[in-house]
Amino acid sequence: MNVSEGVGWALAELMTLPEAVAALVHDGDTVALEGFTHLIPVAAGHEIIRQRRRGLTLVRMTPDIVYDQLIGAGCATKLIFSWGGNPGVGSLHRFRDAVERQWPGPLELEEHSHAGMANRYVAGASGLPFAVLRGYRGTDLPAQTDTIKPIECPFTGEVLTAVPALNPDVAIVHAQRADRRGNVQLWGITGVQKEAVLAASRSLVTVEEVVDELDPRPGGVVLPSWVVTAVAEVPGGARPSYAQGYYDRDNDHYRAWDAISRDRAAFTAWLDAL
Amino acid sequence: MNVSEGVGWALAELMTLPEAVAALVHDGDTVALEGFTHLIPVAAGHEIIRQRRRGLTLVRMTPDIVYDQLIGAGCATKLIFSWGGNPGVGSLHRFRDAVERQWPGPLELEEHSHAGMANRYVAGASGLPFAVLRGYRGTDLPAQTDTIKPIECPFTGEVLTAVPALNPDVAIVHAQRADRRGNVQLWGITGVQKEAVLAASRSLVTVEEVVDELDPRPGGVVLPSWVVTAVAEVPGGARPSYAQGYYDRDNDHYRAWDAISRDRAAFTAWLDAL
Amino acid sequence: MTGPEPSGGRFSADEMMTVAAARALQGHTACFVGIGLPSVAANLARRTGNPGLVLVYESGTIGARPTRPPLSIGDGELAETADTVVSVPEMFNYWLQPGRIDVGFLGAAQIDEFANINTTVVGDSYREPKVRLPGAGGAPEIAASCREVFVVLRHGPRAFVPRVDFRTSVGHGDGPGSRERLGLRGRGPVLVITDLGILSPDPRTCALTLTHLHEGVTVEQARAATGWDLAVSPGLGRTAPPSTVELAELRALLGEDS
Amino acid sequence: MTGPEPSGGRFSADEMMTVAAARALQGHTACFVGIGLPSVAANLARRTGNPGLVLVYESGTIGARPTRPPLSIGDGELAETADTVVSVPEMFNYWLQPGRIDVGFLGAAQIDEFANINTTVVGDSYREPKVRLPGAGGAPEIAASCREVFVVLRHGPRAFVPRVDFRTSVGHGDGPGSRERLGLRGRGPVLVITDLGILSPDPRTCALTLTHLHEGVTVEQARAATGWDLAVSPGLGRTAPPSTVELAELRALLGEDS
Repeated sequence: MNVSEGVGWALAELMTLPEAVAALVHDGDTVALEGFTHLIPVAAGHEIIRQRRRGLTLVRMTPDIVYDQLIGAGCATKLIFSWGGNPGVGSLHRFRDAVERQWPGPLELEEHSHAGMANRYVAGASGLPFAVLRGYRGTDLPAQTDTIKPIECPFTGEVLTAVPALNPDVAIVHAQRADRRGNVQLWGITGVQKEAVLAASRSLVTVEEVVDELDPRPGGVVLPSWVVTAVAEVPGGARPSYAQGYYDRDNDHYRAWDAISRDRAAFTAWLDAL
Repeated sequence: MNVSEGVGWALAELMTLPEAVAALVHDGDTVALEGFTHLIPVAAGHEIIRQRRRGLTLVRMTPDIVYDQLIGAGCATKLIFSWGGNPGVGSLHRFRDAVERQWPGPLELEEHSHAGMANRYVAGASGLPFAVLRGYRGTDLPAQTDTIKPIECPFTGEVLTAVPALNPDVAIVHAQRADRRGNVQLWGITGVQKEAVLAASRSLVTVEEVVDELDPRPGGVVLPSWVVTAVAEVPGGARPSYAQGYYDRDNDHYRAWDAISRDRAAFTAWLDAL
Repeated sequence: MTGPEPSGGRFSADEMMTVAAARALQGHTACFVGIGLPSVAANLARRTGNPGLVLVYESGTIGARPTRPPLSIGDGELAETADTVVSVPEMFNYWLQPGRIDVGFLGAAQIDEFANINTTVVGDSYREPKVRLPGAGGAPEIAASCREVFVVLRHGPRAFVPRVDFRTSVGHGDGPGSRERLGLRGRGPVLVITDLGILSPDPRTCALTLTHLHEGVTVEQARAATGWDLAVSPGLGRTAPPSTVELAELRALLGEDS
Repeated sequence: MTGPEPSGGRFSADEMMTVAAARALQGHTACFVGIGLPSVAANLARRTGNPGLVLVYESGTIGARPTRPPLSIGDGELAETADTVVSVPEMFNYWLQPGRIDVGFLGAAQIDEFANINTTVVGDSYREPKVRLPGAGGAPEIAASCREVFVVLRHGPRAFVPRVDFRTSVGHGDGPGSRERLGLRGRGPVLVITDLGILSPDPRTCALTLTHLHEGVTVEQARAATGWDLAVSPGLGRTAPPSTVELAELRALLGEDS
């Protein structure tokens, strides 16, 4: 995959969320929704469910309740991930139901550690086919995938681990703000969002607000408009996760999800009401 | 080299510059003074000259006039670098005199591109023995060094380039500020300073001022005290380069260096007066 | 392991476990904090014996000073109170991987005699697991790269198994020499702290051995809660019960009435 | 290559060169700017035909809007006016290497018929050079990775040599197919802009061919200033002289009286 074919030439278009999902996310795509606890693009995930996308390969370091929902809704046939849980609460029951009992369908897994996933995005953002790390050695993970291989240092002979680049068809992230030209700004815990956007062929950024001017912020990350495909203004688009400077994490919502997620009927009712 | 043996346990000590150079920089060391145009640790370089260090392997992406001075003063026997010039002005004549006419002594070169040097520091900071990049292919650089080798992607078979990690004995950088516990803050163009400090066994940070509290800054990089060995307060320590928020680049000084540098006698007079 | 003056008051086994874990962090510089029990213990350590302890969370926060333990590893207060926040790739590559963090603090679903950890699947088959667990997260590289690893989990035969169903993170592998052969540079798990006592790998065999019992716990209880034939250290000690201060700080941290 | 209405006034060959280089940037999104002549031309392009042009400097500034061309590639004004400033490793790995920048703008000490560039040494021996030049800097990877490369330098037989003494940055290598065989993903040098005219690689042979002459320059002058037997395009054109606006903006940029 040649990043330069797909990214970065026109400026980002400002769209509504339904328009953006319709334009950018297709059945069968590899889709990464990133945001490490902070700024999770939940509203975009719900829109994907509403538009009934099927056959997606979902990518995410920390699949949490929005991925539980996408999996339970039958959008995904494969998951590339490193930690799938409801942080501080427990299991993702829809994820478990798919893996343990193939409901609503089978879910293929491509499983890594956080270090491996982060480096796969780094390679993707860097236009490299692979990344090198000290990782996985002695664990049972390499036996379950062909995406973890040994590699020898050409200078010292030491054996390390290689993982292939991740280059999603679409990356979706949430940010605090964009300006009217489509330049995006996020701050606080910024996770792996920059890498996900730069690694992907297309990108959608939902934002709390569109402003005239992005005043510089400590810890701020800016994604220039010309590396973003679409921006959609979606206030509250990260709830129940949080947007630093806008609203806090709704921990009760995460706790309440446990009961809904445990039960297929309760989940189906939730889905029907979405 | 195992980074964990040398870095990050005690907090940084506040010292004077002469004390810090005496304690941290030894004859024969590999020493990196970094700062990409901005925040060049010039005062620390002058102190190394005053303390008459010899046999140094000097490392720097962009050797500029402070490296011209160190080389002319006879401190270095080897230079690891990617671009040696007086930016916007012309040659480094002391550097040229050493390479072209072995004055004041021979200077071994280990020469890379910026991309290669940056990735060598990244590997050093990451505890990896090498880094991978798309670089050098078809150029005459690999024939001149054993630090550029081909490497094959274990997933795609594509051939890329590997470079070995840089792990200097000492990294020296200049920053705007530190707090009294030795936490360091810099902002503006931050170059490869974080990587140089994290890659090195020991580190010295000269700062414009020591303050009670580091208020967050847009674009700010913080080096926690426990990864820094020594901090020295040296106001103006980056002149004639600049310290954003403190003083501007003295472009006239760079232009004036050309005449001093061209002539061995003029340079020797400069050196005697240092 | 001696502790401060006992509280005299009542405390739960979980409280004892957390206090013992917090005490273990004394004298350390930086701790890579897993979610849940490790996070509570690390925050308690900052409030009791080690106020300078640098808490490092995999979300990217370095030097966070939360007023209460975060539910997730990326709560907003972590970023707001941190010395610096870095990207997730930087956290793993520049901070964890080179061995810059002295203690990694992990939980586990299963742990075996050589302190290998499973957080992936329960059951014989990875493809058709009995229970699908969350997976690796940061644990494999925390276990590989931190200078030392502490593990904290509740003691019971379903958790303390002879051999983990899936080796998510390597402890001491197959025993002496395993870590060296794998090129793992940290020392691996040096303490396993439970609600019954404390285990350490035997320096010769690497097998987890009971070194301390918490107040009111017997060797038989600990052995019954362990799925292998648990060795007991000849110098078996007694953990000091939580002090009044430790208990008060722990309960304040959890927002409970002390 | 047609330009706006001529100024009628006098202009220097260097001014013509810079204006021609600036015009070439029309329609482009992002330009990786080398120090010196490329920086002046790129800044002129922002003030004339392409106000939205994103200037990317290897020091880490993206979208800088300096009021005058910086002496170095890392002057303070670049950071102060940029959309964002990234670390130097990030600049090379995330921004340059994947081919995200559409034009790379380079200078050169020597260039040869296949637009290979030398900025390392003059002379037969790398170890004992006649002239030691600054070296590679960002150029090898700019030449490899940008979608297209423009080179700007003064025309003369010591610069335009049959074969560069040292191949610092690959243009079209040894001719057709070279870049593909080396796995270089950008198109390489598509324009060489000098104080005499403009050269482009012949689509069939890859050899630099004279396509435009600046006002008042003859084919013989260009051929005499070139160290190889310079081919001339059958459709040889004339560069439009600088317009009043171009000249005024250029002189204002350089702080000169217009």
